[in-house]
Amino acid sequence: MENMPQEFWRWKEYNWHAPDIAWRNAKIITAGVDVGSVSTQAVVMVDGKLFAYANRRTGSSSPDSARRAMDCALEETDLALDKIHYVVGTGYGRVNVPFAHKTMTEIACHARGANFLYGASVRTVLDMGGQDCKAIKIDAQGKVVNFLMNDKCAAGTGRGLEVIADLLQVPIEEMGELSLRVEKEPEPVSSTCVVFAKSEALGLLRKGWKKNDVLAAYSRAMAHRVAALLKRIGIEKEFVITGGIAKNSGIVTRLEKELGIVARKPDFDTQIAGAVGAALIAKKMKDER
Amino acid sequence: MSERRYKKLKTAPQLKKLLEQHYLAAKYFHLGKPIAWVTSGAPVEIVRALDIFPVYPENYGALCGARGASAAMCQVAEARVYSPDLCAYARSSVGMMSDAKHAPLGGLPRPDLLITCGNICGTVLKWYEAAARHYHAPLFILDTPFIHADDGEPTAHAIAYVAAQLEELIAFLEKQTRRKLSKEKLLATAMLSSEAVSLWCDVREFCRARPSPLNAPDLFLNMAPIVTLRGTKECAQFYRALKEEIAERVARQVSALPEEKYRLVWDNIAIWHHLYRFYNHFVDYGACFVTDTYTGGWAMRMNDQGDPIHAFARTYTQVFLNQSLRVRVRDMADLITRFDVDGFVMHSNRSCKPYSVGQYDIRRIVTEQTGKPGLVIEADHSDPRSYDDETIRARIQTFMEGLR
Amino acid sequence: MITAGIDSGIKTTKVVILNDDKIIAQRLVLTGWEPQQAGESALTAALADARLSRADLARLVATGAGRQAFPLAQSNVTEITADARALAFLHPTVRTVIDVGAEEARALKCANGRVLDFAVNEKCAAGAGIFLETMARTLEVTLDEMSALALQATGTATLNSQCAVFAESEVVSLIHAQTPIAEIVRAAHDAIAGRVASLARRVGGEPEIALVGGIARNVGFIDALARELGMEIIVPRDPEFIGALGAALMAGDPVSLRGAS
Amino acid sequence: MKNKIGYLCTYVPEEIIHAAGFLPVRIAPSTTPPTRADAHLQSYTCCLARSCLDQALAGRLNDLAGVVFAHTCDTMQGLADIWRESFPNLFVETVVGPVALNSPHAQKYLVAELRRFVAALEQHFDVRVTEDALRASIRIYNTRRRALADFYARRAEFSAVQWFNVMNKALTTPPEAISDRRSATSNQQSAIENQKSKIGVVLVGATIDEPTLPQILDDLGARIVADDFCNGARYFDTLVAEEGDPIEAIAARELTRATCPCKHRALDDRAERLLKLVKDNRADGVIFYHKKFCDPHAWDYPPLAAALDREKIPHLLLEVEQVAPVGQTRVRVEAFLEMLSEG
Ligand SMILES: Nc1ncnc2c1ncn2[C@@H]1O[C@H](COP(=O)(O)OP(=O)(O)O)[C@@H](O)[C@H]1O
Ligand SMILES: Nc1ncnc2c1ncn2[C@@H]1O[C@H](COP(=O)(O)OP(=O)(O)O)[C@@H](O)[C@H]1O
Ligand code: SF4
Ligand code: SF4
Ligand code: SF4
Repeated sequence: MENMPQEFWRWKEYNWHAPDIAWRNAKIITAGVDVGSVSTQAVVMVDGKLFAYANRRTGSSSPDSARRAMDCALEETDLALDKIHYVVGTGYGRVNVPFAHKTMTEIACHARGANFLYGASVRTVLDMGGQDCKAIKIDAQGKVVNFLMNDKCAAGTGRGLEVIADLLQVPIEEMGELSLRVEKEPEPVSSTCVVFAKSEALGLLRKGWKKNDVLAAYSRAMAHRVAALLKRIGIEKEFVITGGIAKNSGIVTRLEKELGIVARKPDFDTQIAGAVGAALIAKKMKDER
Repeated sequence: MSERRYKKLKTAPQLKKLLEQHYLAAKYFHLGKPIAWVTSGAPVEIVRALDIFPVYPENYGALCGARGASAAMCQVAEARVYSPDLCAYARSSVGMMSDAKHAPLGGLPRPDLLITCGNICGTVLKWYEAAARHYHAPLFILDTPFIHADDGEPTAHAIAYVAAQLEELIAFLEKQTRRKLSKEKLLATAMLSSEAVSLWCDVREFCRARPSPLNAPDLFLNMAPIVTLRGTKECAQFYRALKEEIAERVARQVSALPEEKYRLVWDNIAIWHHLYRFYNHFVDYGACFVTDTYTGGWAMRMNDQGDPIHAFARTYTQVFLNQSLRVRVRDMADLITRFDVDGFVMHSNRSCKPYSVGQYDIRRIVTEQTGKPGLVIEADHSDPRSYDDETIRARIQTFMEGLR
Repeated sequence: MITAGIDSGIKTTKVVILNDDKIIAQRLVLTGWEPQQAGESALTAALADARLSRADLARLVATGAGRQAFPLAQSNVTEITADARALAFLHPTVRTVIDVGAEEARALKCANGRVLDFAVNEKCAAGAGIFLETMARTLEVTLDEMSALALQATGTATLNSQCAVFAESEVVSLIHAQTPIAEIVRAAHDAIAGRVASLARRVGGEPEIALVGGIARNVGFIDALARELGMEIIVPRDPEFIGALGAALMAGDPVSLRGAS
Repeated sequence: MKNKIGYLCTYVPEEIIHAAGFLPVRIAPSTTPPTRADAHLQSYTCCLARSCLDQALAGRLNDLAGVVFAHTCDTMQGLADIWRESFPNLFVETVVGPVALNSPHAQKYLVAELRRFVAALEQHFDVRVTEDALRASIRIYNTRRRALADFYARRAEFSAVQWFNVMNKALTTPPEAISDRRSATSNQQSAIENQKSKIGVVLVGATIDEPTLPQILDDLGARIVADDFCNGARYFDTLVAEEGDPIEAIAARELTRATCPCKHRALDDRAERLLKLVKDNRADGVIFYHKKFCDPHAWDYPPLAAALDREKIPHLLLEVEQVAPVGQTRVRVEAFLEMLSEG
């Protein structure tokens, strides 16, 4: 009775590496591991350049998740963990990264990562992750000037979206697109509570709504909550979004519309920003020592 | 918003005009009179007698709720780091102060003076402090100590304290307006105020008739002038007309509802943002709210013995929200017997803690005393974001199933 | 007279068929996304079990979250009213009924089949079946195993999050702290028992107390609730069918339906 | 006879209760989630109210001869009445002090209200509260306040958790037990090693009742350099005059001590005080530690935050229920400290 025929929330895990970087002559090799509540990323940088990374689901044990992600990142390279000079752990499980030399919060790491990935003109970073959303203001060096996090409610988080993906039986990767395919933008749902999502969605479907409309109504409600967070901190250009939900076009589009500001679109995986930041901070720490 | 499904009042256009004129005048035609923001429980007679033009942010809050503007206004405040858990009247008002783009009628006029009276809640102190900071307007706080006594009587020292502050208020207003308060004018205003209040009491009493000539939304809407125009000629005039109409309804046994099968009492502030939709769920069962604790809150008759300042002090300290749970139980039980009802519905109002904290106990005790069942519904008087029609309907259905 | 009750829950749909006051068939199916269809199929199956056809049905009453979705039902009542009616039939001495479904928990005070008072978990209390289901998923155990595990624990772990989703991550940190699984399970049961008990207290719950709804299959929960309330708890046979039974009983007694819509 | 009387807010005059022969103890919320209070209080009331009532309903406060409230916020006002209904035989009183502390009539009113409270105690317990007893109690409590202030002046030697323990123990033990700094910190060893790298923060809020935040601050190597809690520095910042009429003196203290947001003395006195705390103690930032659903503090947050912003003092808002969730709180605090140390 409990088994779903398919796990719709499951997004793909993968790894990547730069084919043409010779790490053997490098001055410094650093890594960042972001053990999030939902996903874990490991990023390896060689002299401050992206060398390899992996993106995996976080399991029930943080140390294992960290190890698995790192192994996965290094899998197709000939680099071994013991050749990495300095590792910084971040994310919810940051203190549980067994091979990390230091830890840093994901707030500092996303700030630094966004600064590196999008450039020094970024001033506002929105990290939409598995368990919370963070609105971060940063300076030209990628340092945190101010930040805000959402309240202790799972509504409007990545985990919440996964629950809804399962509920409506739509693959999470397609959720955003599907939610945009509506004739008319519906009213946002009255409560985005994940726990009560099913009764809410059932009620709507019973009223003759289509799945797309329900998705749209959810995405809109979520965008609304996140927009409130951003308005609270006061949004400044340039604005970028990191974290897994940045891949959900349904939420991003609605958020942009509500804020009247367009987020810079990345040409890389938004989920790795935190780990990239961690690897950069690792480099800085190593340099300073 | 859904339509009302029960009889319209002939005086409705008159009411509409009266209120429109009030807000228009506040905005454009106050003719150089200073504008004071006052709380619903402030001794407005003194303000009027000094030719100051009072406006009521709370009433305006209700208007914003009814017009569906509250949520947007609240969001402005929330973006300015006000917590979404604060009273939505106050929150929307704070939103309006910094940005009036969502505010109906272009927002309230800027206050020259602020007068807050704590007899309804602690929120109004903080709200008016925020206004004072924003507008740099002088703030007068009338501190009316809460009454925990079972008999609802304030202590002698509380009355003396309030009376002393009233004298201070007069001095403060005289200084601000550079006018002298005329005792005659104060008495005349108090008389007009008394008259309207007493007519309003009569209107409410008419609803003891079976079938009731009015349903709760009528009471809510028709209460507005008592709050905003108390002490004016127009106000008394309106209630005379209203009383006449209701008297006639009662004489001809005209019912507010198509068919009155159940009679209920309402507790707490109206659910402004879904006024008809919400109350229609009861109309579906033929259930009429024949009376309520909220609009009765302004049916206090002025205590006219002795010195008027003392009478004011006593009356304004004794308003129902400044009274203990025991007094609220007593009043509720009294309504239940006098209006011969089948049950009561309590709106647990997230916005309004003084009105809502204690409701569970009030409900239990009142049911024990009267045998009448009570339903608690959680919502908010003006922020629609915590209103969920589906759940609320299920609660109402269960309650009505039990009333048979 | 043949009557039927259909309880269209968030998670499961239940049908009970009565011949006068005798249960002659009952069926449970997953509600899925088409409550109406689920209801149809449960009803068809139950009728088949009883070797009856639609035409034999004198009356049908619906209850549950999807109660308004059945055109074939003559009327509908809420689960709370239906529970009271069923308990009066099964255990007339019961004064308080606690009904915990997938997403909603309710407590009601009753006498002679009438609801005297009731309370439902407010949005966000998350004190319902889904809370345990989420925990089960995180712990990678089945609901049945959960229930058994809870009884083995002795410990003192507590969960503080109200939100089911966040309680999940609390559970993860408890796992990291090497808290034995049984203890975590017990903490999860205690957490929702506490919330459910406060509902019962809100209606002034008096003995005897009955627990119904799907969660009453869970002995770990019954134990937690009994401990929290300090009272014995009656669990009727087939606790998840109580709502449907109540509806079926009300179908046979049209007077009781006055006022229902 | 039971000899303790519980109270819920520091505006309750401890000296009077003490002079009547009782030990006044602050009722503090516990860390167990409430299960009984929800039958009386809505989910949108603060956890302080809910947890305190819950403990009483669970029978954990049965050793109290009475419970005294002070008029502060709307929730407390309702709670006092609920308490009275739940325990009809208990002595439950509210001292309805003035809200407008700047009113020229507030002192006179408060004195009368305190005398009413004295009379209520005397009548209910059949005791006499003499002027001499009041004077003696005032002296004892002043001694304790001075001892705490003295401890405070040396708090750099102690960790945040120790600070928390000292303050919370003080308000539930007999006042005579704390007469100087040493007795205030008995069982607390000085334990500060790597002092120099520490970031200093000022904490602001209603009360602090469980040590998650202090523990996190210790773990992360931050220091509490000042606070603005009811059960922190606001408790001892003003003494009662030992001369003159004792009731008048007690009233005078209530009107002059650092204000809580339920009271009004001047429009911006809280902001001014906060800025002074930050500057005098050279704090790096401010952490607002607020209870969810606490209206008065939520109302004061925007103006206080604005005042800090104007001075470019970083601040962080934590909104907690009964127990601060360790993970979430830690990320916020850690990120905040990272921000302060980078800056
Ligand atoms: N390919 C994808 N398309 C859409 N959404 C995705 C995709 N991958 C991940 N997500 C969303 O991102 C969330 C995870 O975000 P992430 O930033 O990795 O969280 P955390 O770092 O807190 O673990 C998932 O819960 C899911 O909602
Ligand atoms: N065998 C079982 N053990 C423990 N819990 C169970 C079991 N079967 C069902 N449940 C619980 O019952 C809940 C469903 O209850 P049910 O009354 O059928 O819900 P609804 O009527 O809302 O659909 C599930 O969420 C689950 O937690
Ligand atoms: S808290 Fe209640 S009484 Fe006070 S302003 Fe808001 S609605 Fe009015
Ligand atoms: S249960 Fe729902 S509303 Fe409550 S905190 Fe969790 S997601 Fe939010
Ligand atoms: S002041 Fe705040 S914390 Fe204190 S009782 Fe009131 S609401 Fe609760």
